[in-house]
Amino acid sequence: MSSSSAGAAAAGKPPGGGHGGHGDSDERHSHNPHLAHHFDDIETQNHASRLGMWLFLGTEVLLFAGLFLGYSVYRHLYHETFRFASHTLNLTLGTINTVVLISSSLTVALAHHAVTKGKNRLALGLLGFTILCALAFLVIKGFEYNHKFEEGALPGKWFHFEEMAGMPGANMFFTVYFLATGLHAFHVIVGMAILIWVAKRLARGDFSTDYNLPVELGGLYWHLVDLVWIFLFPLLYLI
Amino acid sequence: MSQSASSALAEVPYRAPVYQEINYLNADSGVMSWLKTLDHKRIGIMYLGSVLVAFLLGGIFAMIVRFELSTPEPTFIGANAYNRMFTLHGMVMIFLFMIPAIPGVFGNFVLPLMLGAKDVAFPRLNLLSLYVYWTGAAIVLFGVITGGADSGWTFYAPYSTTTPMTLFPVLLGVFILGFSSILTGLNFIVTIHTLRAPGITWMKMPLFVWALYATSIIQVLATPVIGLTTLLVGIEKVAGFGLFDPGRGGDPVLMQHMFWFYSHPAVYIMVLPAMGVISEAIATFARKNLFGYKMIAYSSLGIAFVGFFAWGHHMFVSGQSAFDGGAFAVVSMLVGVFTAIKVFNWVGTLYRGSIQVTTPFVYVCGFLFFVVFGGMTGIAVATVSLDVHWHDTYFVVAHFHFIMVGAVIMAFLAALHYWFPKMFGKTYHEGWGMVAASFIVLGFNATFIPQFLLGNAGMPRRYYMYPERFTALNVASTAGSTLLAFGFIIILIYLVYALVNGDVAGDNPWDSKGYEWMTSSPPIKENFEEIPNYEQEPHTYREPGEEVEHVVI
Amino acid sequence: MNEIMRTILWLPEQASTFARAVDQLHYFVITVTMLSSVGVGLLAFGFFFKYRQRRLRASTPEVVPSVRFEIAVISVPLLFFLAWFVQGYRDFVWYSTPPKDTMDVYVMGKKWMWKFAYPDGPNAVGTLHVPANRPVRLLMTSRDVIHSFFVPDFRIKMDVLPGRYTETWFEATKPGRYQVLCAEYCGTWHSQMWGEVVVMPPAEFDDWMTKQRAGALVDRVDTGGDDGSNFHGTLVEYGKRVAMGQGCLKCHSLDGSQHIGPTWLDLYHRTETLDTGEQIVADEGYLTDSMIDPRAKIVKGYQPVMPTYRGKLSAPQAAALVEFIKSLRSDNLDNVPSKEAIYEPVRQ
Amino acid sequence: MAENKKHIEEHGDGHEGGHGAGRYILIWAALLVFTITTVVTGRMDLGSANLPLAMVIATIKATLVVLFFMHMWEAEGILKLVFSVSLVFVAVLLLGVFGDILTRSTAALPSAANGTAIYMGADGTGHPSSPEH
Repeated sequence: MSSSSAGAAAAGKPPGGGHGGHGDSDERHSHNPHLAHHFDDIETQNHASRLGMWLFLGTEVLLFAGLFLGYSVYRHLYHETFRFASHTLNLTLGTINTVVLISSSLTVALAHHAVTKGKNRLALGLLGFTILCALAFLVIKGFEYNHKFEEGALPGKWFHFEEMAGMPGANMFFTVYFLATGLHAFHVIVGMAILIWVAKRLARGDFSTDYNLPVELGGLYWHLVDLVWIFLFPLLYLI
Repeated sequence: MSQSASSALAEVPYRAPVYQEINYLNADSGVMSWLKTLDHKRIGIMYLGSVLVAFLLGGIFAMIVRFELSTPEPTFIGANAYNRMFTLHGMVMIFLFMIPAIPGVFGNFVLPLMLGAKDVAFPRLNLLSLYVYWTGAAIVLFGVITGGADSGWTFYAPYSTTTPMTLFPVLLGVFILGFSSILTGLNFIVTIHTLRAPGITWMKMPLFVWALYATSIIQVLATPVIGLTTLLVGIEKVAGFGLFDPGRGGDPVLMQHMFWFYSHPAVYIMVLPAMGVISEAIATFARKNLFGYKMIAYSSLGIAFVGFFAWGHHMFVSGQSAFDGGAFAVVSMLVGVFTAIKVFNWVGTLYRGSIQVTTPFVYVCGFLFFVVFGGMTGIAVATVSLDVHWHDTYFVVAHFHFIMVGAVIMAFLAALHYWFPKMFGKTYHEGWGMVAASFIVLGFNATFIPQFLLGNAGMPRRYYMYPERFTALNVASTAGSTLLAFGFIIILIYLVYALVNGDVAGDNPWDSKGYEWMTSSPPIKENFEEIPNYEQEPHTYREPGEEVEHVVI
Repeated sequence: MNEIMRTILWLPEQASTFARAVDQLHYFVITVTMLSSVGVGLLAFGFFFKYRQRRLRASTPEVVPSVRFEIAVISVPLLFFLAWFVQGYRDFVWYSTPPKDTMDVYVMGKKWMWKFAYPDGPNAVGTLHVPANRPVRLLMTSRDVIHSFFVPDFRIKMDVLPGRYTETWFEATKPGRYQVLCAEYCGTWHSQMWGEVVVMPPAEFDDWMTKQRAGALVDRVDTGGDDGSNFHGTLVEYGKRVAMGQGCLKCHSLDGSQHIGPTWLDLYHRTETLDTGEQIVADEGYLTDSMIDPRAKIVKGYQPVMPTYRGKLSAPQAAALVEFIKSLRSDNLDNVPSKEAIYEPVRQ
Repeated sequence: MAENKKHIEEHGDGHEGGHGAGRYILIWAALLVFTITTVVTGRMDLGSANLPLAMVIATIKATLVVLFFMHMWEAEGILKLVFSVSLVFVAVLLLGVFGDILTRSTAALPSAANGTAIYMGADGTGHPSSPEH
């Protein structure tokens, strides 16, 4: 969806510009195929891409802020219910997922590190591991969702969660739960797509010690996914 | 090459303006060359076409609303059709026209020219933002045609989540349009940070660039929140689970908080670029340095920042606590101060200038009056006790139309006329320009001043039928809107004529010192044959080495 | 002076204690606003004549503001604005803090009428009777969407939200009839969601109240045996109530969405294909038959699961249901607005 | 960090200054430790301390990720500014809304005891849609 295209475009911009139709019109810059015609030097261009990516991450933070706001307000209003409801979630699966995401964050950081050291094969392996982690996260999440569906915790007209019948705001907790984890899972999918794209280019030999910005930016996006989860996990599963 | 760089004084012999034969318009040909272009100027032109179509649609909806209101009883459409019309008017005007209008069109076109850059930082992202805009617009229009939306542009829950109409496509469209806005803002921020030509320091940036910078910050930070809000309302409408259903313990006021967290700063997304346009035009037509450049620049940032703390003044009587109302009210007063600073500085710029009376300048004058009246009535409605009476009445409608139409559209028209030669290398007919400007300024006053009085008299907004006692003022307003519409039609005709058959403008018809005029008009595809020398500040009309009187007031 | 300004500004009557106070600030704010915008306009206009271009590319002096000027343009507007804020907020706090000894009235907003209930008195739809010179507190809630209770002559307005109570208060100063408007957009007939506040001299009001109570006891109608005779709304409204009471809406939606049974939206005069392949038009006859003998003619794609309502629905109820279904058109989303005041008997 | 700064200036994109893969693994280990801590303490009954404790741990974890995995530690000032500003506005959003929620009268909160009872259901069916009626 548009979020994915925006993310991919932001991450993919710098090399894209290099392949752009009129990048070759300027003789002076022909030495670096990754330099777009409207930038003077590659440092400025990389700086621009990084700045663009961080701005995009800023928008993501604000996007999730809305959900965190919803959580905070309803937690304040129905704190007993929220406390109770968080204990109905599967802590083991949640913890495993946290470990999976943190580890994938590590491997994606290491992958970028490896590329800068010229170890492209190692980097590819690490990226592959990251993507597998993302997949594992989604599968585990899928099991959790399925269990919650069966219990009748899907909010709205489907809500018939017996354990919490009669508790005011029970429905609100699961609304926040499904919306926040759903939006997060959507970001996991997008991040996975970006990482697959980066891995494909890495395998093709596009990146080197000199030029590896997409690996770095794809990694940044993935770290953000991790970051959101770091907050979602205690709020939803623990307290 | 820049012509005005060395030719300065009056004794330079007159040269007939020449048309830049090779330019960005004819560099490539064919529809696909436009659709696949990465050139910021062509993207700007495509935005211009798109927002004008949106403006036309929004205008038609507005006229339907106004004509329906010419009698207190049903006039020619039904209640539900009327409710759809004002919803469409609001949605189309705000999301499809106002927000992309000045940044998308003129920001895209002149920002790189003003910075001495060959393009914006991410040209592909720029094109993507246009495509996202088209997608979002198409979905909104699809939703409008198939399902209709009758919730008002504010789509307050729980009305929006329970209306029988299929609101979802419209909400989805708004969500997608948000991405277009974010991409534009992100692109501009990065461009301003990284692509300023050598010599253009922060304190030498043209004020339009400062305004766009402040605007972009708001676009990037506020838009995600409205995106999420539309998503939540949409999901609640379709699937029944969202955060705002009172039947399940949800809080509709929370929805209003989230909505206005974006939508109040969004007002500044619309107004700040307009203020930037005025700063540029007023310096050019007064042939004078801007009085208080730094104050104008910083007040743009100030508005962008403080604008984020003021959203609750839309909710004084919504069930929000009185404490929060007071907190938001006092911050709202600060926004007024920043605007006041700008107004004083614009008027100060005219002092001892050499004023060239042109169509864009007439719009600038209109802007000055409207922004003061619109802005101060804004302060008036932010005065909590007064807002109790005015909230959701025509007073508020009139107030924000003074800002939206009176300020933003005046600035849009000023920009359109001011940069028309820059964009197309042609000039329009000044005489017709003046005629149309008179229609618009008069028609505008005739439309919206009665609405202030209607609000005082207590007519709530979004009213299909109204008590008899409001008839006279409504008829006056409808009559005024006809004049206004007539003015826009004249503009459309003479600008289209100018496009086809206008006189050659030359590179710098206004003799402006603005940086964007330091290249040919229309510019070549690469913007500059050679990056100009930016030694002089953008709004300085003193020639290098020339001694002028220095006045401090 | 007050009267002149009020007339120029088209303000309605000042019929509450709050109205007078608010209007004073209103005059001040609007006068300053008009003076300053006209002032700026005239100044710009004056400069425009005085300094118009006399020579092409004339050179102009460089005029810059002094620090003193900058401080002045910041502080003068700020002082005005803050003064307005202080006065405005004081009035607002007054307005949002009802005094101790108020007379309470419960207000229920629903599409598209106002319903008023006195704690120990009658219920009324559309008209609120209050005494003059006595503070009245309104405890308001909504049954459906957000409404807003607005009395221009009192200068009061407060949103009415579903699921909670909001409050407002006023002290009317002169007897008379004042219009109540809904100010928060609430759907098709938002513009007709009107009511009336009747302000009576205190003594007269007490009389009225006593009479209402006495009369109510005599005419008291119990809610059992709901055959429509004690329902004071339109037939359509009655039909809606029946539909809710009989549980029809558990299977039939009103908004066009799919459910166990066909939606009622636009059902009337819709051409339906039966499971036998036969086409019928859903007219009054078919609708009534379907309530009494639901399984005789099943629309294609639906299961024959509806129980019969033979004996459960009286004739007026069935007729009201049909009327209700007829009113559900996507181009006319609900029944007509209620304009007249309708009194409901006391419920105790 | 001084050398790192210098390194960046020389190479622009050289974020890999004086440290190696070891640092990442160290951070990862710290993150795991914090995760275990928060899981263990999260389900203990610490009264009102649970929420602040969990938030403090989450903030520390997030800070580690941002500073080291995302290289914020050695990033240009503008990137730091961009990210901090976005956090500031998250705070603004929470502040404005909680300024309302915390000071509203109880009857005006959606959790008012009779809230759901008086609400007839948004669809007008008269059946409160919540299971908790």
